[in-house]
This record gives sequence, C-alpha cells and structure tokens, in this order.
Amino acid sequence: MDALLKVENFTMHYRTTAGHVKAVDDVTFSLARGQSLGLVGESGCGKTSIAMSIMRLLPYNSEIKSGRVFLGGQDVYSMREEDFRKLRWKEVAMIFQAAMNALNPVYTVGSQITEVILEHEPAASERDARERVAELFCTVGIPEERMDHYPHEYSGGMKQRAVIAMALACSPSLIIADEPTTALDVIVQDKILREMEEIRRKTDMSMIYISHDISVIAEVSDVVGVMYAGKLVEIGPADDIFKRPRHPYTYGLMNAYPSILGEKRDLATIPGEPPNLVFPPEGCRFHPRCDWATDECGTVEPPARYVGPNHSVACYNPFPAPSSGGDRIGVATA
Amino acid sequence: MKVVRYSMTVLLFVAVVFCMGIIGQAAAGGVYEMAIFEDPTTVNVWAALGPDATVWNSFVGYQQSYIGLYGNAAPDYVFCPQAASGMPSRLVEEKMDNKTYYTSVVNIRKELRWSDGKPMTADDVVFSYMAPLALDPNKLGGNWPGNIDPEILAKVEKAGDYSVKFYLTELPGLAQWQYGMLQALILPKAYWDPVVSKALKAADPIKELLAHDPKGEPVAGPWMMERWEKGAFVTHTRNPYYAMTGDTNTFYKNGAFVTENKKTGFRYILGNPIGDIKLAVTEGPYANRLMFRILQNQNAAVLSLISGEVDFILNSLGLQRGFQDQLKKAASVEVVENNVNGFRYMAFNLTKYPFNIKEFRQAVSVLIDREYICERVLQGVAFPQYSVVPPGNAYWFNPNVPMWGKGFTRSQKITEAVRLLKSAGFSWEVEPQVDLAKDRVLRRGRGLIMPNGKKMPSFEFNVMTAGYDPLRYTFGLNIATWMQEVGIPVEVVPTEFNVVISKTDERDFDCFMLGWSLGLYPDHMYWFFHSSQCPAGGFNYEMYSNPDFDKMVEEFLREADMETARRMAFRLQEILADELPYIVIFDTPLIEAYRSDRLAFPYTKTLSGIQYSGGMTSTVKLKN
Amino acid sequence: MRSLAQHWAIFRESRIGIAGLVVIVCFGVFGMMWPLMFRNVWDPNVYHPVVGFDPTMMHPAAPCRGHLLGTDPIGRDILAQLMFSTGREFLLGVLSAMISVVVGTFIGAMAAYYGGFTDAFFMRLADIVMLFPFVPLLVVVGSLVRLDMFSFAIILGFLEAFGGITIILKAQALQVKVRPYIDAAKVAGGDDLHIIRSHIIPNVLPLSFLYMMFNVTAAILSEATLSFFGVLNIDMSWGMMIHTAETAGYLFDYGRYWWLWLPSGLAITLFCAAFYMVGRGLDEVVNPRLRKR
Amino acid sequence: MRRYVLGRVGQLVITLFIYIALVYFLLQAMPGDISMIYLQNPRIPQAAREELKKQLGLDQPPIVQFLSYIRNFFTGNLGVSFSQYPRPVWDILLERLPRTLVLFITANALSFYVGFMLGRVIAWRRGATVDHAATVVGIAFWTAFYPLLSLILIWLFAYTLKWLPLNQFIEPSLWVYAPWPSNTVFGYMVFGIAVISIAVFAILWSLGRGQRKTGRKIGLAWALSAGVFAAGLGVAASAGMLVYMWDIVRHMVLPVVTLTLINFAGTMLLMRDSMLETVEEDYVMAARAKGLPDAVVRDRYAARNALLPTVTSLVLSLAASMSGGLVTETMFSWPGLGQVLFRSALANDYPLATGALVFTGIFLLIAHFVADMLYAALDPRISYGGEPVAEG
Repeated sequence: MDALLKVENFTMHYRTTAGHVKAVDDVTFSLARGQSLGLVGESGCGKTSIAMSIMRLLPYNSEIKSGRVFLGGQDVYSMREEDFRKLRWKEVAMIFQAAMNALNPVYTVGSQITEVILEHEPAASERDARERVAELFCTVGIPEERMDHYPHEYSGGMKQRAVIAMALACSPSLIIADEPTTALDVIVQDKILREMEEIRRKTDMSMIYISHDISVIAEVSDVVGVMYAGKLVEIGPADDIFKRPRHPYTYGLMNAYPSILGEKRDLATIPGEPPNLVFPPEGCRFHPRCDWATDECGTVEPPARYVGPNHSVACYNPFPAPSSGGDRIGVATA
Repeated sequence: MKVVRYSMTVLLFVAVVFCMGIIGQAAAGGVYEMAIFEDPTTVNVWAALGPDATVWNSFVGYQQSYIGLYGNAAPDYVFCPQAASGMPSRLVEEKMDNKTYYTSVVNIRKELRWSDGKPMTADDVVFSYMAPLALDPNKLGGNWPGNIDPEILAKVEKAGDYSVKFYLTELPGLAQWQYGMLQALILPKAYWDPVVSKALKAADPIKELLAHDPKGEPVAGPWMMERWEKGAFVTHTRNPYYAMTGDTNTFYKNGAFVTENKKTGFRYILGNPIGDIKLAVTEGPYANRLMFRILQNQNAAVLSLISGEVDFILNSLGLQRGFQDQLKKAASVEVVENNVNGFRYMAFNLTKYPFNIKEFRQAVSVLIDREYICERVLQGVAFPQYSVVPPGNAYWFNPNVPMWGKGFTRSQKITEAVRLLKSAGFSWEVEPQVDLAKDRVLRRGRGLIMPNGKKMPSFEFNVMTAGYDPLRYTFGLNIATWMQEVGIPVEVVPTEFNVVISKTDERDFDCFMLGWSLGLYPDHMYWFFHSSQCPAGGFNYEMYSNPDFDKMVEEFLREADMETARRMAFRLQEILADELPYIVIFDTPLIEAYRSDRLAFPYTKTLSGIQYSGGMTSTVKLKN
Repeated sequence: MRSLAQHWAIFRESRIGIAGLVVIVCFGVFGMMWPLMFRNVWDPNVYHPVVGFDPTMMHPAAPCRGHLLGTDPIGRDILAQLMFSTGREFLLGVLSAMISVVVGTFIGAMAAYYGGFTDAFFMRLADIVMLFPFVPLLVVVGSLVRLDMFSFAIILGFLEAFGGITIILKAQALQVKVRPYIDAAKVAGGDDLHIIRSHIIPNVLPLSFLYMMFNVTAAILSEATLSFFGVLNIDMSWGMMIHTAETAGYLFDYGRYWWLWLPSGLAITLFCAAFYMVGRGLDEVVNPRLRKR
Repeated sequence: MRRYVLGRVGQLVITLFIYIALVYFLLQAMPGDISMIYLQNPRIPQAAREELKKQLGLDQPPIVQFLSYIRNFFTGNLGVSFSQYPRPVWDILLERLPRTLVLFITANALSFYVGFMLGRVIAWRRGATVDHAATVVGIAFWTAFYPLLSLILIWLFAYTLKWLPLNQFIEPSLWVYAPWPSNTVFGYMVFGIAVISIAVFAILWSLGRGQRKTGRKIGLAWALSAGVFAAGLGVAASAGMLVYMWDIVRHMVLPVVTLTLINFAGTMLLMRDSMLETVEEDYVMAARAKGLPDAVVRDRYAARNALLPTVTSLVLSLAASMSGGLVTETMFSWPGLGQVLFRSALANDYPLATGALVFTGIFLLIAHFVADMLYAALDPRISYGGEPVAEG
C-alpha cells in the first residue's frame, strides 16, 4: 500500500546552552492515505517536534542527526526550501496547539484564510477564495458573516473551528492536529473532534492527532503511536493498543486519564517525571519509572519488535499478547 | 531582480549627492560677505538703540545705515564731523524765560541726501533730538539716555535750513557733549514724524513705536537694508544718494587730521596738516552689496571663512586663540590682532575690614603674577595691564602708573607682599619664608592676623564658572593659590555670571573678578570710582570713596578741553593704580581674520579691531 | 523569583552584557588610578586636572613622554583630566541613576499597592514630568543657576524618577500585587510597608536595576551636552574637556588637535555604551522572551 | 469613540495647564531679570532700568503677572518678548516653527523608518552577523556624543568632501533674489508633501485593497505615485520654486542624516526586542506552516504585530529629538525653536522662554494624543468605543 507519509529512523536534537536535547530519537513510522494516526505521550516527549519535522518548521537550533521524512513519496529534507514552502498547507496542513494564538490578531479571520488560498492557488480569484471560505465556515459551523471579524471577536470554540477551516482551505492530503482541543471544555472538545473525524472521512484525508490525552486519541485514531522521551515506544492499531497495551508506559498512560466515554475507573498515575533529554537514561528511557524493569533495561536500549500484526513495541518485557489478533492491517512498521 | 533594485538605489543616491554638490551656488560680484552669529532682533532703530541693543543689531542696522552729526574717525578715533560741516560753536550762556541756557550752533553739510533723494535738513536734526525728548529717553532705554541726556538737553531748535541750535541746561563735559549728544544718530523726519506722533497718542507710546516695522525707511548712511531672511541672512544695497562718498580722511603724523571731498568741495581741518601723512582713507563704499550670513557658532563661521563662503567674521569678541594658528596656515586668510578697550580686574568690598586697608590690596596686586598668566598660560594672547585705561586707548592711557610687583620673581613677590602687609600692621601665626636666591617658597604663610589683632577670617572670591569661561576660572584659582601662599585665607567660589552681577549690584560680596569693555572717552573712572555711585544700583561696586578723587573726577567730567582733560585723566589713573579699588589684571587682544584674496582694508590696526567699525563696509575694497 | 546567582548565570550568557561590564570595570580601574598617580607619581602643580600647568612647553602640546595624551589649551594634562573625570562621571551617573531608581521603585510600588488617589496622583505627575523637554529645561535652569555635579545629579535623578520609570515600575509592581502570596501576607496581618518592602520591591528590583543602567547613560550624556553648552558649574568632566577645546577654538581642525577631543569623546561614548550594553544584558535576564533558547 | 477622544482632550488641557504653571513659576524663581543687561553699561541711568521694569510689567507681584499670563494664554496671546521687545512671542515661535517641524519630522520619520527596517531584519535573523553588527553600531551611535559627531560629519561631508553645504538652512547668495521668504517655501513644501502623501496613500489604498497583488497592480501603483510626485515637482517648477525647495533639501541632508544616525538605534533595538517576542507567537509559526513566503511572514505577521509598541517610541523619539533640537540647531546653524529657548533663557527673556517651553509641551501633548489614536487604529483589539467585545 502506498504510504502518504513515511518517517524513517528520524533523529533530531536541539542545541541549547545546557547541551544537546535529544528530542526525537530514531523514530520510524508511516501513514497511509485516509488513515488517522494518534501520537500520544506526556508533554515534552517529542510529539510536537515530530509534527514540526514533518512540516519542516524546526527552529534554528535544531539539528537533524539522521533519518528521512517522505511526504507523498518526496523526500522533505532534500527539497529546496522554496519548493517545499509551496507544498506546505497544500499537501500538509496543521491545526495548532493553541488555536487562540494561531490567528494573527490584526487581520480578519476570513482574510487569513483567503490569503493562504490565494498563495497556493494562483488561478483562484479573490472572489473564489472568499466563496471557498464561506463554504469552509459552513462546513465547520461558523456563521458566514463572521468572516470579516477579528480573532478577538471570536469565542474560543469558534477560533478553533476557524483554525480547522483554515487547515481545510487547500484540501491537503494530510492534516496534523497538534492538541487540537486541549484548551476547550470537554463538551466542545468532543463535538469538535467528532466533526473533524466526520470531515476526514468525507474527504479521505490522512490525519495525525497529537495529544497527551489518550482518551482523545482513542476516539479518533486508526493507529496509535505512543511516545516517551523522544522515542516511539509502541505503535499499533488503535483497537489493539487500547485493548491490550504492551508497553508498560502505554499501560500507565491509559490508567492516567479518565475515559471520555465516562467509564468509571480508579485513576492511576505514573510515578516519577519524564527524564532530562540532555542526559537521557541509559538503556530503556522509561526504566527508572518502570515497575517491571530488569537489569537489562538499564543497560541496552530495547529494540522495537513486533508483538502483533503492525504492532511493535520497544520493550524487553512487554505485557502478554491478547488472545485475539489485530483486526485491521494498515500500519506498516519497518 | 534584487541586484537591479539595489544598484538602482545606489545610482540614485550617487546622482542625488552629485546634484547636491553642484547645484545651488549662484555667485554675484561685488558682494562683501560677512558672518554674524545671531539674528538681529529688530531693524527698528528706536528699538535697536533702546531695549534691544545687541551688538548684532548694530552690525546689520544703524552702523551701516545711519550717520550722526559727529563721529570718531577710525583708526585713531579722531572726533570729527559727519553730517556737520564743522565743529560746533563754543557754548555760550544765554538767558531765556528766566532760565540760563548754554547754547551752541551746529551747521550741517548741504549736500547730504536721504536714500529717497530728498535732502537732509535742519528739520531732520531737530526731529532726531526733540522726538526722543518727547518720548523720554529714560523710557526708551538702552543707549538713548546716554546720547540724549534729558538732564542736560533742554531743546534743539532750527537755526536755519542747514543749521541747528542746542539749548543745554548746564555746561556739559566731553562725555556728555562730544562723546554723547553730538554723536546721536539723525533720523528721517519725513518717515518717522507720523509714526512718532501716532505713538504718542497711543496708550503705550514706547511699545507702539518700538513695534513699528520700518519698511522703506530712507537712510543717510552708505547702506540700506535690502532683505532680511530671518535666521539666514541680511543683505544691504548701496544708498545711491550717499553724499559722503569720496570723503578722504587724512591722518598726519603730527596728529593733524583733514577731511576733504574733491567732488563736493567739503573740507574740515583739525590741527596743523603739515609733514608726513600717516594714512589716508577715502570713503566708498566700493562693494555693491553687503551680505551678513547668520551662522550660529564660531566653528561654522571659521569653516566658512576658510572655504571662502564668507570674507570676514564680524564678532565683537573676536576669534578664539585655537583658530589663530590654523587660520594663519590657511591659504588667502589674513589674521589681524588688535588691542581692545577693556580689562579684566578683581575688586574687594572696600566697606569690609581688612579689604579697606590700602596695603592689603597692594600686596594682593603684587602677588598676582600678570606676566605669568599672559605669557605662560595664555602664551601671548593676553597682555598684562595695570591702569584702568587700557594701553590701546593711546590718547588717554597713562603708561607711568605704579605697576605693583612687575618683573618680580615669585619669591620677590612674596617678600614684597609680606613687607607691605607688615607695614600695615599685619602679622602671622606662621610667617611665609622664601629663598630669594633659589626662588623657592620654603614655608607657606598661615594664620594671617589683622592689624586689629584678630585672625583674618576666610572670605569668598567669586569667579566665573568653568563652564562660562574656563580661562577666567583657572586664573581665579591661580590668584587664590598665590594669595594662600602668604596666608591670606581666600576661598574660590565659582559663581554664575548673573549671580555675580546681582551680588555686585547688591554689594553682597567679599571679592570678585569681572571684566569691562569700555568706551573711547574714559568717563568710566567717574562711574566706577566716584562715591556717588556707591549705593546699590550705582557702578561703584567696591564702594571706593575718596573725597579728593571725587573732586578731581567731577572736574574731569566737566572739562570740555581735550588737552586739560587728558592731563587730569593721567592723574586719576595714578591715584587709582596706587589705591587699587580695582586690581586690573590683564586683557586679551581681539583676533580677527579675513580673506586677503577678496578684501583690501585701508588699515587693519585699530583699537578693538575691524568689527568696531562694523566691518569697515564703506572703506573696504573688493578684489576680483 | 530567582536567586542572585541564577541571575548572574543568565547574565553571563549575554555577550553584550559581559562586554559592557568589562568596559565598566576597566573604567573603574582607570578612575581609581587617579588618586594613586596624583599622590605618588605626578607633580600636583603640573598634573592637577584644573589648575595644573606645565611651564616647560607650549600648549596645547601634542602627546609626548611627560604627557601621554598631550595637554589642553591652558596647559593641563589630558590624561590626568581624563582619569580625574572618570571618578566624577561614575559619581554623577550612579548617583542620579540610584536616585531615579530608588525613588521610582518606591513610588511605583506605592502606586501599585495602594492604587486609588496615590496611583492617580503619581501617574498624572509622571505624565506632566514626561512632558518636560529634559535637555532644554536643564539648559534653561542651568543657564540661570549654575548647577554643580551634585545638584545636577539630584535634579536629573528626580526628573527621571517621577517620569517614565515610575510608570514602567508600577506596571511591574501591579503584576506582583495580584499574586496570591500578597493576599496571604495581608491576611496574615503584615503591615503595608512590610509587604511593599519584602514582597513587592524585590520583585520589581531586577527591572529597576535594568533602568538604572539606562539612566546612567542618560545622565552622562546629558551632563556632556550641558557642559558642551557651558551651562553647568562643573570644573572638570569629559564634557568640560570638549567644551574647553571648543571655546578655545581647537575643535574644528579635527586631525590636528585630536588629543583635545578624541580621548574625552571616546570616553563618553564608551562609558555610555558600556552601561547601555549592561542594560541590554540585564534585559535578557528580566525579560525571558529575549533570551536565547 | 467620541467620548474617549473628548475625555482625553480634557485630560490634556488640564495637564497643559499644570505644565504651564510649573514652567512659569520655575522660570520666575530663577535669579535676575532682563533689566540686568542695563547694569553692564554705566551710561544707562538707573531711571532707565526702573522704566524698563515698569514697561515690561516686572514691577508687579508674580501672581498678578501669572494670572495675566494665563488670561492672555487662553486668548491665544503668549505675551511679548523682552529681548526682542515688543515683538509678540507667538510671532517669533511661528517664524521658527516651519523650519523646526520640517527638519525634525523628516529626521524622525527617516530614523523611524531605518530603525524599523533594520530592527525587523535583525530580529528575523537573530544571532547572525548582521544582528551583532547592527546592534553594536546602533549602540555606538545611540551613545555617541552628539555635538562631536555632528561636527565630525560637517567636517567630513561639507568641509573636506564638499558634497553638502556647510551650514545654515538656505544658501544666501541664491535666496537674495528669491521672490518669496523662506517660510513661504517651507510652507508650500509641507503642504505639497502632505498633498502628495495623501494622494500616494490613496492610490496605494485603492489599488492595494485586495490580497492578490499582481505585477500589473503594483506597477500601476508605482507609476501613479511617481506621476503624482512628478506632477508636484512640475507645479513647483512652473512656479519657479523648485530650485529653492531643492536648496532647502540640500541643506537638510546633513542634519537629517546626523539625527537619523543618533536616533535610529532606539527604534531599531525596540523593534528587535518587540519582534523577538512576536516571532515566538503561534500565529507566526502558523503563517509559516501555511506556506506563506518568508517576507510575508516577517512583514505581515511578525513585524506588523511588533510595530505596535514601536509606534509609541516614535512619539517619544520625536520628543527626544525636539528636546535635543538645541544641539542640532546650533551645530548646523539651523535657527529653530531650540535656539530660541536657549538664547531667551540666557537673556532672561522669560516670556519667550516660557512660550517656547509651553509650545514644545503642546507639541508633545499633541504627539502623545496622536500616538494613542494611531495605536487604536493599528490594533483592532483596542477599541475606545466602549461597546463590549465578544470574548470567551
């Protein structure tokens, strides 16, 4: 199957005065057209760094140590900056972490969307662009006449919708939604997620959801990747992972959040804090916090290995496999 | 694309700079260009002689455009007729309406014309005296009461078409008559009469008159104002009817003086014109136009002079020393140095003890090393001075006044000062000691005890602040150091000029250092030292009071004969140099510079320099 | 709140700040050499910055063995003047900046803490003071009453204190005031002065310190400008050195008498730039968004 | 909106009144008065000094003088100058005003522009050589001793290289024959520039309304602007005024450049700091993610938002350069308001000094007011209308 996005052995560091922050370490995954991937992990584990790597929007102090990113078959980092700029948003759009701040306060919301349409579609006239925005507003449920309002005149949920509309503006094949709903209250969160999912299914886009909240991911992803301290520790079909998490960290995460569906459970928390990524722990990065760690975990990094169809885990002592196998095959891990 | 844009920008910039360099110079021939430092504040002669009497107003105003009955012929400043055709008749006593008047008749040259072509007559002269009298010269302020003294002048009457008669209430001295009243400027009656009579009817006549903007006012001087572009320049053009063109002033070695005009036949002789001729100056003007460029600082003016934009810098203070050697090196720039009529002095409050002891002041005068200041510190740009009449004012200067401590070494000065102080009864806790052979101070004096047996308290010496004048401040410190060496407990207080002025005016000081610049006639000896000027508001700041001196100076002031007056002035200078109400220290010469490739002055050696004659606009010849 | 050591660690990161600090220290050493040189090495009669005079040569003398930077038009040693003035400039700059910051901080804290009338009064006052065109005003005042170094520093300090700095510091203090521990302290019965002193002021202090650096620059430049116009009653300073050269007419042939204006001109620029640069460095401490990440 | 403006104006008037009172009594408290000049000439009798005091109203108690000053002030009368008696203060200030305004507004606009542009570039390329170089050079000029710098520039460009005129604001030998006084030409210049800017602004606004910028549109805008400018020049030339305007421009170059050198760093560093904050904003990242060209992200996103605090600095720098005007005016023989203030203070001419200070104060107040209005115009979030803004 043709993968829309392929990330291969991607390692990226940030240079800081304290030393190199190993933000993304040897991450490999791929995503097919029409699929949705959820990336989950505590904050600071490298989810957003991966998103930015895909967008090629890394800050000036970042350094790609190894690996490649393919988008629609093209190597992102071997293209000229100018060429890739033209692909941004047309191919891959993004919904930002804090939608409140993703809109320029001094321009009207509508103009910020028409701007991107005009930029990427030379043939479109201004009127076309405005019509498109009106449609998009309709799609995301904002009254059309609010196009000419400024961001500060919008409510939080409306800004979020506007940002989604903006992401849809050029019908990209991939949308990366970085914590799309974190700032909203639970009811609105849920509503927006459903709408996004609906739109995605209708347009057959791919989507990457990034969240620290595994319940959000649970709702919308086909495939789930779990990140910890710059590593992709587990990736596999959503059902599979939620039914039987294999990595102790995944397990911990699932117990740390209440289910959005309201199933009542005692919440467990993972003791300890994520490691300092300048000097990550030897061996498995999770081992200092892991109840099941062995001596081996503290010395050699565990390699990723398959524990089911398309389901791989980087752990020496994964939890036992579930009785039933995975039901869908969509994720090919290397 | 970017390269094209950048290179276009650079090209444009270069083009603009190039254009700036070439466009904008429009030279015209016959223009005498001068730099002045400030805008004139008025062109109204009433204001310029009154409250707005700035030196800049006189440079661009009445100095170029007006004449008086009499003037002082530079370079020797010989009192001579201008509009008058000869000397005034002797003052005679005349009784009228039970009052005694002293009267004198002055005849006027008949060929004089205003710049509108109309003749200048006795009416104009009478108006020029009677209108200010009507307005009250004291209210007009400034130079008015000095020129037209309402205490003395009763009236001026027309004695004929070209002669006027002065009525004075008392016999005037030289200062009031020759150097005052007779040199007042003559104003065109036809223009000013309506203005003055309108002003007299107004609620505030003075304000009304001074506010008048004179447009098209006819003048009798060589130049008439053409254009005043405020903040930038003032230009004058020639007065086509200027009647004194061709007047030749001839100065003889023996002091005789002749003014002669071949064309009009005018002739005036003073003394016995025989023997060698020192100098002959023929009145022009030779230039077609005057241009005063208003440059706001001396750096700008000097740069303009070197680059040839101006021909002369018109500044009453002259140029600072630093410019001198640089200008001397510049091509086509001539630097001239002239004595000025003034001095820097220090004075004590003579009502305070022990400053009123003559020997104390003499000791201080001995201690002040004028030669050191002038030759060493100022390196010859100042000259030591001992008399209250500066050497530059050669006629009145007495070269033989006592010169305290002149030529003494440091140790000799100290010895002499100690001797003087001891003779007056001073003593010391620790007496200063010197080694005369090696010229060294062995021990500084301490604890000066006054003749009354009390220890001398420390006192304040007010000098200019370093910001106002770094030189004077430094000298103040030097003088204080010398005084402290013999144990005089002086304390230097740098004080702002305004504050020194009000302190002296209110007589609230111990001692201070200031300077004067003076007029030609040395009547300042009356104002500075006569006891009538002692109370606050007078000019006898130090409150010197000597009845003998008072009597002599009064006589001097009344004296109308030049020779007698001169003898008296010599005697007065001797008294003052001995009693030392002022300890005169030094003065600096006036340094001026002009373009020698553009200008030819008939003479450059003259008291107070070329600027004193307003740039010698009517006698300078322009080359090229 | 960070500790002093942490502040220093951040400040050390700023190359510009460190460069400025080095220059200031150099000036400090230079200034401190003055009393040593004057007492031990130099003849006071010759090297006194105000009344010194070297009778052995013509003045202004070019740099030579006895006078490393030459002499001025009235025969005083330029190097001695430069050294002597350094101390005075420090005094002036630091004194006026101290006054402005101490008073400004206190007023800012008071205005923020009490609000209401106090606040309104000081803010309106600041509006008016900010309206005053500083340099002309000081020129006017200076031309009528000569200000000496001390009174000048004090006037300058108070003008700055009641002006813009109060507004900035008040804004900072307001941010602190709304923090919960202030309320806690109030509930605990802390008196107002105590709360201002131990809670609000320490939080405003880094910003105050930053403005202090900028104010030093402003003070020195004002002094130099006013001295240049000869309206201060100061016997020696860098500005006075240039003023002396200017009034004596040595300033226009720039190449020839360079030692009359270049050392003092450079000293003014360097000294001011140094304090300004330290200010920029502190800015990065106070304002984390400017910091490099 | 109107209520806000009225309220602000009211506040300004009260501030102004207090300011005038402060200035007035401050100057009154200074020692000496103008009649002291008569103390320097013994030939002037004391009676004349008393008459002068009476004439100038100095014999009245200060409070009476102040009240009559205030009364006159609100009837538009700033009194009569003492040192240029009896010329009205207003008249002197008006004579100087065009020169001062033209010079300082040009200089400020230029230094603001340069500072803004440079600050934008160095913040965008933070840490690069250009950043360090511009910062160091900027600080060096910012803290340079201004009188000395201007002397050096005069010496270099006017005296040695002879590219530019030495000093003054016009060339006398050219203006002797000018049919107009310089202030008329200044007036026409200000008027012309205002008309041209309004026209150019209108052209740019009407052509630049859409977001799609085609080459034709840009070309047309440039051509029209150039046409308006050329028309302006043509009008001036046909009136024969062009050569005089050019002369003024020539004389303005050096002071404007010097003022710009001294002042640009303030705006530049402020712009840099302000923009370093905005470049961290999410909307800038979003703009990049949107695939907008680098220049668009920099200008329309980062710089546009960083502009807001910088506008305030424009006003303050205007104030600062007006304050420092004395130095500029003295150094470049440009007789403006600063000179008047300095000379009148030295001459104890209180009405003129007060007038000049008050005038500067009014100017600054207006500038503050304009800054407030400009801020509101530039930032849609600020609304002085008082209508509630949807939030949350």
